Amino acid sequence: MTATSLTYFAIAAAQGAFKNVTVSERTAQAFADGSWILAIVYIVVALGGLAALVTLSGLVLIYVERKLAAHFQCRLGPMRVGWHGIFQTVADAVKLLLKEDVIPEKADKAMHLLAPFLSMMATVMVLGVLPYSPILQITDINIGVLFVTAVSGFGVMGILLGGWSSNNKWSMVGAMRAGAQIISYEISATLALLVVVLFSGSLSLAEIVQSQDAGWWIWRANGVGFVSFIIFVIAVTAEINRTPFDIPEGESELAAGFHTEYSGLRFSFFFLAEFINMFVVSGMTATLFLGGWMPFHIGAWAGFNGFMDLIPPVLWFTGKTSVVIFLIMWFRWTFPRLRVDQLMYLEWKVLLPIGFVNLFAAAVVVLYNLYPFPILVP
Amino acid sequence: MTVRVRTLDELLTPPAAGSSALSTQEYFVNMGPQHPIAHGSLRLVLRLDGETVKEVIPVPGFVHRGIEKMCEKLNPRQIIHLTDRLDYLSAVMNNWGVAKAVEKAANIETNGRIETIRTLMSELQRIQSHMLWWGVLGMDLGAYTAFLYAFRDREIISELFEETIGARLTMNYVRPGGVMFDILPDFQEKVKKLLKYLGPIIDEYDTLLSGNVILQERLRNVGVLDGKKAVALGCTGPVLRASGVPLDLRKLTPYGRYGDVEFNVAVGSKGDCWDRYYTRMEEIRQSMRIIEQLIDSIPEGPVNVLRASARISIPEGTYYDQIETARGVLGVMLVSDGKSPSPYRVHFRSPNFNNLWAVTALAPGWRIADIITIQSSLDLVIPDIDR
Amino acid sequence: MVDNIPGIVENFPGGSILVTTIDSIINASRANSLWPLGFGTKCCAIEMLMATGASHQDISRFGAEVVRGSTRQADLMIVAGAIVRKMAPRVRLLYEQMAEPRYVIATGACSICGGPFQYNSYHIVHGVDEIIPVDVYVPGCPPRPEAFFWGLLALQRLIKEGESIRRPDIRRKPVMASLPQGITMDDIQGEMRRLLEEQNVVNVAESAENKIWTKRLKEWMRKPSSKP
Amino acid sequence: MDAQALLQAITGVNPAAQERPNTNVPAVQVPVAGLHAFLQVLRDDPRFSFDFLLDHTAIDWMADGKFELVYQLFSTLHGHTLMVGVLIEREQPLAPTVSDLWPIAEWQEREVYDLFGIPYDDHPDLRRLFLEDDWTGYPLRKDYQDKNMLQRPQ
Repeated sequence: MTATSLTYFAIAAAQGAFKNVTVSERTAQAFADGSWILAIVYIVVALGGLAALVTLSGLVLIYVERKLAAHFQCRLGPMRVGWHGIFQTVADAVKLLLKEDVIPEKADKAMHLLAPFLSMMATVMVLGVLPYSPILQITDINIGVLFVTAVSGFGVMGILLGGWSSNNKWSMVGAMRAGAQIISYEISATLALLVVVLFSGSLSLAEIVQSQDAGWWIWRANGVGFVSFIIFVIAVTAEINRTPFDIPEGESELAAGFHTEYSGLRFSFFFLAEFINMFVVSGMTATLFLGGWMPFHIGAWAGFNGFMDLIPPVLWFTGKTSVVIFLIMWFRWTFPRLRVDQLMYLEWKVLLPIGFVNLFAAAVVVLYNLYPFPILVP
Repeated sequence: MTVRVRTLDELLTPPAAGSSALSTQEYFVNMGPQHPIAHGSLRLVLRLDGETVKEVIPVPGFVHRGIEKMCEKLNPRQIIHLTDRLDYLSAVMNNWGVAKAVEKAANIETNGRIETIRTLMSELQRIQSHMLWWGVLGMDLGAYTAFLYAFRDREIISELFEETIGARLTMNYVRPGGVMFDILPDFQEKVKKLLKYLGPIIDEYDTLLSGNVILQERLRNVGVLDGKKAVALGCTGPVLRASGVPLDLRKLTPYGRYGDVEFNVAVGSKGDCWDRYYTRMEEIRQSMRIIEQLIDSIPEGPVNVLRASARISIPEGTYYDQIETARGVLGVMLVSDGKSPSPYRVHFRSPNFNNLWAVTALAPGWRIADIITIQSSLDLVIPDIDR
Repeated sequence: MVDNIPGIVENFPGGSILVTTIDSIINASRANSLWPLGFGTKCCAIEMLMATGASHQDISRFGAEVVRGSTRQADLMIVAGAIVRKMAPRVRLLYEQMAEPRYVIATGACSICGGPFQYNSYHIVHGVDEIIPVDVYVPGCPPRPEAFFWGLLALQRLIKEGESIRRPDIRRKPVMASLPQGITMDDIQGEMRRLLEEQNVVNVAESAENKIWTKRLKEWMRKPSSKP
Repeated sequence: MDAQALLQAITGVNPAAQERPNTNVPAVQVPVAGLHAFLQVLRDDPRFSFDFLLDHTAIDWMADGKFELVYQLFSTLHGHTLMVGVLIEREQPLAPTVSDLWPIAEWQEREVYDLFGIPYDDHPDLRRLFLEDDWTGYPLRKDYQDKNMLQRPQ
């Protein structure tokens, strides 16, 4: 037995040992053991980590987006703040924090103030159930997929409220567009998601990742997984209002869309929420279709697989997420924007029928066990 | 006598809401004067039913500077620099329009070199103008990258202008009796290099934007303007030609060197936004053809037949002359009383002013997003509307 | 007691403001994140908002490429082009809609003084500073994008060396950012430094009555011509 | 049809039409009475078929106490142009609208109303075009005064 294989087994054992031990379970365990200080430490660490993740991913993603866009367009992008403008978004954040907070006189004040936080909250709540690695997950709910769908659908409330309470017609039009769009595309996203649920036989995100032990769902299910991957990516791009589906903000049409009347900190919440949303949906895509933190394995190549196992699961997760994020950004800087009726046409007459057929095909695959590779984990 | 003068406020009374709890209400929205689509300061008042546009009321005048009044105090040479500021994207053509009118009125004969340089510069400017339009259309439809690609290549032509003329945008180049400066010795070489570069670039534009399925969906069958309607609405330029009316003054009444060169007039068939889009793309290629044919045959001669201080006197009368700019027919009407050096009255028939009103006929029934498409496809320059 | 410590409290006309490290961080952030408002009226808009944003010049190097369509989110108003009397109330409204801190750069001859349309035009406003306070002027017709960048850098320096809390009625004297021929970069930087170090703070309420440039201009206009 | 034949044909249609002197394009001068009918003939007669109203504006002949309305017509069928000049009184001016013949005339006439103060009979939407609704005076008239209008020092 070679050393590589030994390492492989060791890591596999370690993964098995830590299986499904999430932060919330440790906290519960600590409470049960009576060591409540440890429990509080766990809670604080979890919350702090979440806050750090929110801030960091937002800032980094905005910087990456601007830099990527610049290089797509034969220019340099931010160059002045720090090395290659690396602190550009920090400067933006500080500026936005200290900018005057304008509330229009005729706005519905309470709603106007509440809306950005609702939008942000929906995003952050999803971060809590994403499995970043076998041991790094804040909590694993047994209906995780349902939770994610429900909570991310809640984000539209913030947008609707913000648009409505601003007492501005452009905001209102933007909010209504957002409402119609997000709720419509939620259906397609859920249908694509159900395919994976069928395959893995579980609603828990951690178990969905575990079920991709033998191969990721995107390529393991005779094309069914790939189709649902494509549907899912299109639908989530629409859900987070990015080009070519950015009609709620549609800068050339609606000035700034639903956040026309927001300034300073509250605007930055909407702005940040968009980018964290991108991280969340990319993470979800990676978890569902690209095997989450699972390393990339090829059949019987034990050496190769062992080498892949050496890369920590967190990096695998981040890498896969980054690929999806890059894909979404690439869309943005390539495509023109759809019109609102074309958007609805695409959802209700194209994606939805394909989604249903695909779900049926997935059922057939699961029923007759038509996988090219048999499932190893029972 | 049934003269009734109205005000804008009278038009903007919102319609009453229906009595039923589920009935909807139409509402007015201001697009502009500060709006990303306005590209300047144009106010469009939209009467909307949800997303559907019921009526468009354009309100121009936010850049109205009274150029026609100013021209009454200036001599013909001084008028030229104001025409730069009408349609700044076809500045050379605007200058030429006035210079041509003055030359016709004052019987000034120019030579072949002057006409060739004017034609070359006009066509370069036409390419530049259409490039900017292409980029801006991309930006309006959400494809920001197209805008930057267009500007990347437009910059080369701008630099060429700057070398020869000394300005990038407001050229003040063509003047009665000649042009301001002679071309540089390496001008021909640089233009040839530019043409060699532009050929593949225009094809790249096609792959980047024209072939995109979303763009085609956005443009095809949107805002259809048939030929008859376009003529009745006074549209000229690519807007009219896209509707199937081959009215191009360069072919109809050849001026400059246009009679000596071969080129085709790009004509659309249907008159939708896509036709307007592709007419302009084709015009870029035709302009390149014209430049290709002329660049090697610039005759020798002086670049100005008048002395710089020569007084230009326009005999008494009313003179009308027109020229094909990048956006349509620019007509210049000069009225002289034969006494003072400055004209008695100057009037510009600006192409954009007449093209603008097509919006009112095209937009109703479409969505808000289509207003953007339609307005972009008309390629309006607001200061030219307002004058 | 605090007043005796040198270098911590700087006295500005109109109030004392504490200038600390935090201030410099805030100012640096503001200076490097000037989001312009998508607002242009005339030829200058092509050069100022489009050509500067394009790949060749690339305003994003200064972190100012995020053009906002909404006034609430913009920091910088680039008045690019002539302002006429129909537009003037709208420009004022746009300025008032912007959230503090807000800055204005007037580019081009038209927005500085009326430019080519100064005489015999019944509808022009003779300079946008008759309507809104201007921080930096960039002359030219239209200015080259590089000239505009120089204006932007001048504004960045103004912000960096200013106080982080701006009282609405007090503002710095505007800076003319131009690159005339025969003057080296060092001369300009020296001039800039001098202007910045001069504590040029003026009270708007006072100076509104005796606006020096418009007043002089009008006097000059009224002067009977010396020629017969 | 060349310029001479065109002018002859027009005089045949409207005997009151005279050739307008000192122009570089074929031009006629007609009285304001019967203008609408005359222009309708120019548009509909297949010999002329002036289906394109290129331009419409006015000239203020203050010394004569007249306004002159100028119509630039163009035929997309024959490719010929025609300038039609119409003199109207400067005091209490009134002109017939041609916006029912050429829709673009609606806005060109609005511009003339805005800058010259010539109201049009039966115009569907007579409003100020460039200037604000509460603007006083008509700036393109020769006797227009405005304190905002700086005079260039001589």
